[in-house]
Amino acid sequence: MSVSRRDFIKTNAIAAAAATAGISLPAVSTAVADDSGIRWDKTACRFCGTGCSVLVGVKDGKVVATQGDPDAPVNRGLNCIKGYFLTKIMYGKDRLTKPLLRKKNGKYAKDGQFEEVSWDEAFKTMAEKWVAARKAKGPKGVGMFGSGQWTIWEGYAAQKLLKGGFRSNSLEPNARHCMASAVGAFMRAFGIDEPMGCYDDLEHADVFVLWGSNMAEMHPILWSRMTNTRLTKPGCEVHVLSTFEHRCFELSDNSIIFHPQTDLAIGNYIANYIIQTKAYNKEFIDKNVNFKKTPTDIGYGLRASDPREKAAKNRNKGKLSKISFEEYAASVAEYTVEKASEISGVPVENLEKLAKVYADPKKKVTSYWTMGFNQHTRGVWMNGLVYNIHLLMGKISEPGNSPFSLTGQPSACGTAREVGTFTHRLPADLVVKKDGHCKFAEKMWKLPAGTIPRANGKMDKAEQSDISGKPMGKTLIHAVAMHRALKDGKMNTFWVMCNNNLQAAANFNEESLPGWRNPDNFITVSDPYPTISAMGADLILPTAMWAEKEGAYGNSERRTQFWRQQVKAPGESRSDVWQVMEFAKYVKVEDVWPEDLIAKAPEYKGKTLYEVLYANGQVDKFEKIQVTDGSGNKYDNDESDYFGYYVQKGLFEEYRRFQWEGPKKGHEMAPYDDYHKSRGLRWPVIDGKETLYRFREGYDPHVKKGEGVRFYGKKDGRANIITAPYEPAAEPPDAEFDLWLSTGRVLEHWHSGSMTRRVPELYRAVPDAVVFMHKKDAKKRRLRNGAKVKIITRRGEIVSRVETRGRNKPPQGLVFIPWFDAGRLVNKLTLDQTDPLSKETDYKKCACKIERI
Amino acid sequence: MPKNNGHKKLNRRKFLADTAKTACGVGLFGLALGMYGKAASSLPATAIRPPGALAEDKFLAACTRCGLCVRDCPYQILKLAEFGNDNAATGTPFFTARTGPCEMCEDIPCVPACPTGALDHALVDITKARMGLAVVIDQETCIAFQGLRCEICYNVCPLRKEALKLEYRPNKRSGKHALFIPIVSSDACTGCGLCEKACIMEEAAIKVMPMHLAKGELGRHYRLGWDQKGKQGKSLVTPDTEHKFNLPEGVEYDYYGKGLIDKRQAPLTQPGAQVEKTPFSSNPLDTLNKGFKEVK
Amino acid sequence: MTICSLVVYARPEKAPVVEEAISMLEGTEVHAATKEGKLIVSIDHPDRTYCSETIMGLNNIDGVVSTSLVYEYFE
Amino acid sequence: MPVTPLDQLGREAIAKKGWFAAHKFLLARRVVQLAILGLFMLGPIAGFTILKGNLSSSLFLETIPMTDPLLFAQMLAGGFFGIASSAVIGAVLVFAFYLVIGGRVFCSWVCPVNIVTDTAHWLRRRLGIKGKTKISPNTRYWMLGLVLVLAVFTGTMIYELVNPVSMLHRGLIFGFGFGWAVVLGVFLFDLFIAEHGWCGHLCPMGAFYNLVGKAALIRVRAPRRDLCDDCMECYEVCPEKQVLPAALKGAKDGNPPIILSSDCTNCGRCVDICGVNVFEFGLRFNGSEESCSKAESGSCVKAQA
Repeated sequence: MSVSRRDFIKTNAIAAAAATAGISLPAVSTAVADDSGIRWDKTACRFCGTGCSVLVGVKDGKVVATQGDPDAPVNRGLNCIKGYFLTKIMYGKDRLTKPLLRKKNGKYAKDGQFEEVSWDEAFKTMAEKWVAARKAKGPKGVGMFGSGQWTIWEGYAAQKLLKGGFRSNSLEPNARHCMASAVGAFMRAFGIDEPMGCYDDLEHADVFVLWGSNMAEMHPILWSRMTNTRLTKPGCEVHVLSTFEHRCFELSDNSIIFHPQTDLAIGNYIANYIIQTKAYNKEFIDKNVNFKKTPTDIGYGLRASDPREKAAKNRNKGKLSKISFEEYAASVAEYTVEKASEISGVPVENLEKLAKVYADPKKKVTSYWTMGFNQHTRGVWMNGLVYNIHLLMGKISEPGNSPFSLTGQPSACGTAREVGTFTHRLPADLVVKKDGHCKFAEKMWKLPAGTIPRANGKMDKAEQSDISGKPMGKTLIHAVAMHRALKDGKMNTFWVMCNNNLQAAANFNEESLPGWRNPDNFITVSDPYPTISAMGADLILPTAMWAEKEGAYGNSERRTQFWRQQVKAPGESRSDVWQVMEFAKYVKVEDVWPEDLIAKAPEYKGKTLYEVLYANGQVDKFEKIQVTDGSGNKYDNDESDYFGYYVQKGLFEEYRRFQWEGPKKGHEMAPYDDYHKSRGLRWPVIDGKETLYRFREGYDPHVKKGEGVRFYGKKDGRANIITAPYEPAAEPPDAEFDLWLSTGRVLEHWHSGSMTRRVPELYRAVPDAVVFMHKKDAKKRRLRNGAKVKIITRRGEIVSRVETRGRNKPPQGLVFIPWFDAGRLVNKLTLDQTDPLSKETDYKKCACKIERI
Repeated sequence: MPKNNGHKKLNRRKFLADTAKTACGVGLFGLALGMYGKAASSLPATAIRPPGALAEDKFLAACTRCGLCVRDCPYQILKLAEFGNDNAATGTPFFTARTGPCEMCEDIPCVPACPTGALDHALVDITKARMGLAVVIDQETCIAFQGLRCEICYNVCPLRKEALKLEYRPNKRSGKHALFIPIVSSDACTGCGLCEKACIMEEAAIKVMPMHLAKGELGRHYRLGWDQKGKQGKSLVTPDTEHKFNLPEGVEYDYYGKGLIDKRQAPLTQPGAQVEKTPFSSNPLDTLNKGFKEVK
Repeated sequence: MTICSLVVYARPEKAPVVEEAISMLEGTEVHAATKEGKLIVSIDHPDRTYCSETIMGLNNIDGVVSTSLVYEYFE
Repeated sequence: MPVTPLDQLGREAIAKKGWFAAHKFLLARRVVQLAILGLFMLGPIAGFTILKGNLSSSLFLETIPMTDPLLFAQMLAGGFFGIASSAVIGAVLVFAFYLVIGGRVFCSWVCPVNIVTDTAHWLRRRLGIKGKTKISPNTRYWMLGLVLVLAVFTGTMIYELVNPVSMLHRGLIFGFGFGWAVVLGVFLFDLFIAEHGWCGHLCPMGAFYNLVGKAALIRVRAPRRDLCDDCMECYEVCPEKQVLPAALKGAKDGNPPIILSSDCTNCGRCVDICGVNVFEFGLRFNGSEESCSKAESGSCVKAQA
């Protein structure tokens, strides 16, 4: 008898005994994770703004495992389902590994097919187009569209390239579609960006109010914390407001479904209720608050030719004028509970229940919101209305009392907002509108004064000269306007990095696609995968993602988290910071600066933008080192290896000078190396100490002893309560287009799905975007669940299936479609309307109709 | 028996012997077939019958294996069991939840398609179908039990909140988070299998099982007291008499509820309000060069 | 040749000792042990009587509550 | 009797009538068999449905139901009485159809196994395989009884687990699994073990249709039996040889020139193969016979019976 047969019998014998005893043997159990030889290190999750810390396991140069970081205070070892699959996002079978250029007969051609090219050819072609466009069309002739998923230094390097190098303010992040309204309201109310509270509010509040936030799906781990508080804290309540029923309503003590846009009326009603019942905190108001009036009837951010814009009395206006408390009280007096109920369709009891918790001085209230507020043609106003309520009650800047805007992207705060990769911003809350801020930035960057284009093109009241030979003119251009400028041929080169804007931007058919495919334009897309944007590009640059580079993200609660490069990127993929800096080598100062400016800094003559911006003695200050962690494991740093110095540290430390030396206080971060050691630090970090609550004495080092509360973003230390009446939406349903269309996300997929749809499990779980609709609406159109339908708006149509029993339950008259699905582009339907103040797109409200196929 | 066509004169003895031989042969075949049939008719746990299927033994008597239900399934999830490949009785229709679950069409086209009623034509409301029962079969690996935010089974359940509920529990390990535990209710679960298909585990942690495998049964002698009282709307026996107690001043006794209530102390905060309530080509160039026509 | 497998139930606190004692015997191996004191044991020996005697003997080890034979093969 | 050598089988008929005429019923049967199969497969392949389901139960043009009456009988035997109307109507329709045109028409014109067993028989002849296990043709009635008795005892259509007829047909339309092995078994059985073993001796479906076709109207007749030149080719090709003598040679016993045995499958091979046109299709009642002269075949005069 052979040994193998004996073994076989024995194995069977053992397995039988084990099965009888209900024991699983290692030898017979189906799968056993092999943990030997795995190197573990910390990273931040690639997805939402929650900022969960994740441990990444690397073996043989590949990320083979992940786990929630048990030591991270945000998630304590937990992950949502997207975080669970982080390992797989980098290993989609169709990763791009070589630059691809549209070519015909060996030469670039707009209507060519993609062919592999070298990085050198890619950047040469690109530089030629960029320089030509910059010369011909002025500062708005070129544009770059970045991301709230950029690491901090990627955003910072791009900021320098565009504003300091190309002398163009045409830099926007996709956070424009996401957080701009929150930023606008922070600046208007407090003069400084980002929430005053932190996630500890989740344990300290008595009442949670969700305004236009489906936290249950979009911030899963925060929702888990909130649920725990709701379960375990006596008297805890959750109020949920939305235009349709979603997963959060399962935990709701007060479920409010209002007609789209009427949250404005509800917000004003609560303020009115507080004033009418004299519940407001008079002492707090007297000491800390100013009352302001905002212009009304401001339009919808559409093209100027649109009749709705022509009809607007104060199109795009937002200048505040001071009013008294009484005037403010009078302005909200019309919003009685009856009127609010009539406008919003919400029963009086629900409104009163909500108003009462805000007005109860004994209850600590935290308000959370995301896209329901921000993607709103009155987004800044609506954000402001919640601040009004909190300020009237003084329920702010202390544990449990927080108006808290949640971000959707991992570094919308850390990169887009803090580094300021918006057209109008500079790092650390500085703005290009202010000459002084620009001069400070120029000093920091060792650039001659007047390099950075001012918002109005004037420095010291004189026109800034330009390489185009024409005056600079107005230099600001926001995301939606960029697509319009591309379509109109006013912007000729566009670089989309770390996002999928062709899929994400509204009005695909009329604005985005015609703009991208306009034969005059040269579109570059940096992406790891062949996304919709890549399909619409002329040049595709393969990109290293997430753990393939050293990175840093800043989450919603001002927490900055770093990670080391864990693995090498596939093929010739390069990180965004490498791409930005390397591209700068292909452009000379003479290509983009006028002679008089070069004359101010003769040492830059003949230099490339790379030498001026990055090899400037600051960014290249830190020597390249072997990166190691606390246990001595070694890590790559491909950018340092390539450029010869510690690129990330150099960029970060230069950026940090804006926080410590700049004119605006309150954004201070810790030195670079500290972040590699910690699980993230919440800024301001002063003397090594983090800040949990801003503006309050004891918590915030910028508030002096005895001041109590000081909103130091404003010169007088007072926050603004700003009027904001109810105004209707831009495109309400009518007889033909009889349904509201709202778009959004689902738990399983993130944004445009370019990563999550490449995870087989997630794809299998939720393969397609469906139309969530009310049973009766479906019945009226003779549709049953699962029926194939056409969804039609004035701008386009898509095909999908009806879902009447889905997790989202819209009321009659509204349908909801998630936008993750590249197979059916919901943004063919949406209207490119924006908040006229924040320029943020409203994806939640337009009119559609649904037809059976 | 038909008469023999014939010229041949039958030898009676031979006839009897032949008949006996034939009978034995056929009998043996029958015995073998019966035994094979018994084994082959046991429905494996992974094969789920279409909606309205009669109980398995009845179903096997009634199903002609014609495949008309297969043809009328708009999602083409049904399959006729293949001899030797599928463990269900040869030729009978079934689906595999993990790969193709029942989409629960409102008009249940497969049921009227059945010519014999093996799929019971009385089933007109798909939510009343009982194809099987979803069971959260592995609570050790299901990541929801560890506190991870998955809940995909719950999200995709067509009868969410009825067939599949989430039970919220505090996460004692993290101290800050909650657990969202999926709980299947056999009152409402149709066994459609959408949860099993969607489960993101390598091997699904929630599985649809045939009802007889999935359900336990309470001892027939026992009733749940509160259940019975609820159904009756009152106590099954004579109501209790009124109770009176010797109590110090300021103390009350809520006999059926909270017990002793000492009003002399500062009132406690109300105890917490009770809890009520991959579609891509591997060559990226294919995607990039296909143009926008295919994007709907 | 005889191969058999059995589940041995030991007192949880004594399980480690029992495990060691069993593995000292000729031809026996312990393949798994649980916290509750369940041990999966195989005996592989040319002599059939030896196996049965060993099984009987296991019951005499201090801490063993019971043994149950699950599988036996001999030729 | 001398067996016509294979290479000469049908030679006379071909010579006299041409190849097509000498194979017309064979071709017609193959066309019908494949067309039925094709119609069933059309739906899933072309997305255009004429016939849906399979031989067990089907739906013609989305309206007319058909159900195999033997399955229907098994359902009742298995104790399932709540049969839906379409199966009842379908079974009656099919039953009535075969009642008129001849039960075993199913076997030779519809059943897909017929192609398999015909092929086996053709090969057997071609290879000269002699293996002849003697099985009584009556065994099929035992089988039929067994099928129904088993259904009674097990309460299920147990025979359907192994029925090669439904397995082959279903397999071709819906997917085989290892069902082909069962069909192969039938093929090999017919090839090596018993001539016409399955269809002519064992198949309970054949037995059932045999009973159904007892009084069928359509029959093969031998009106020109006088012309028979005893070439024996019809015997060679007939799958149920026992049906021939009475009609062909039974004049002396007073048998009408009509094949009345319900074993006859109405396959028409005898009509095809006969060089002197003895056979033709007709009705069972009309017993007319033609008096023919052997010398001038084809010049027959109808005579009153």
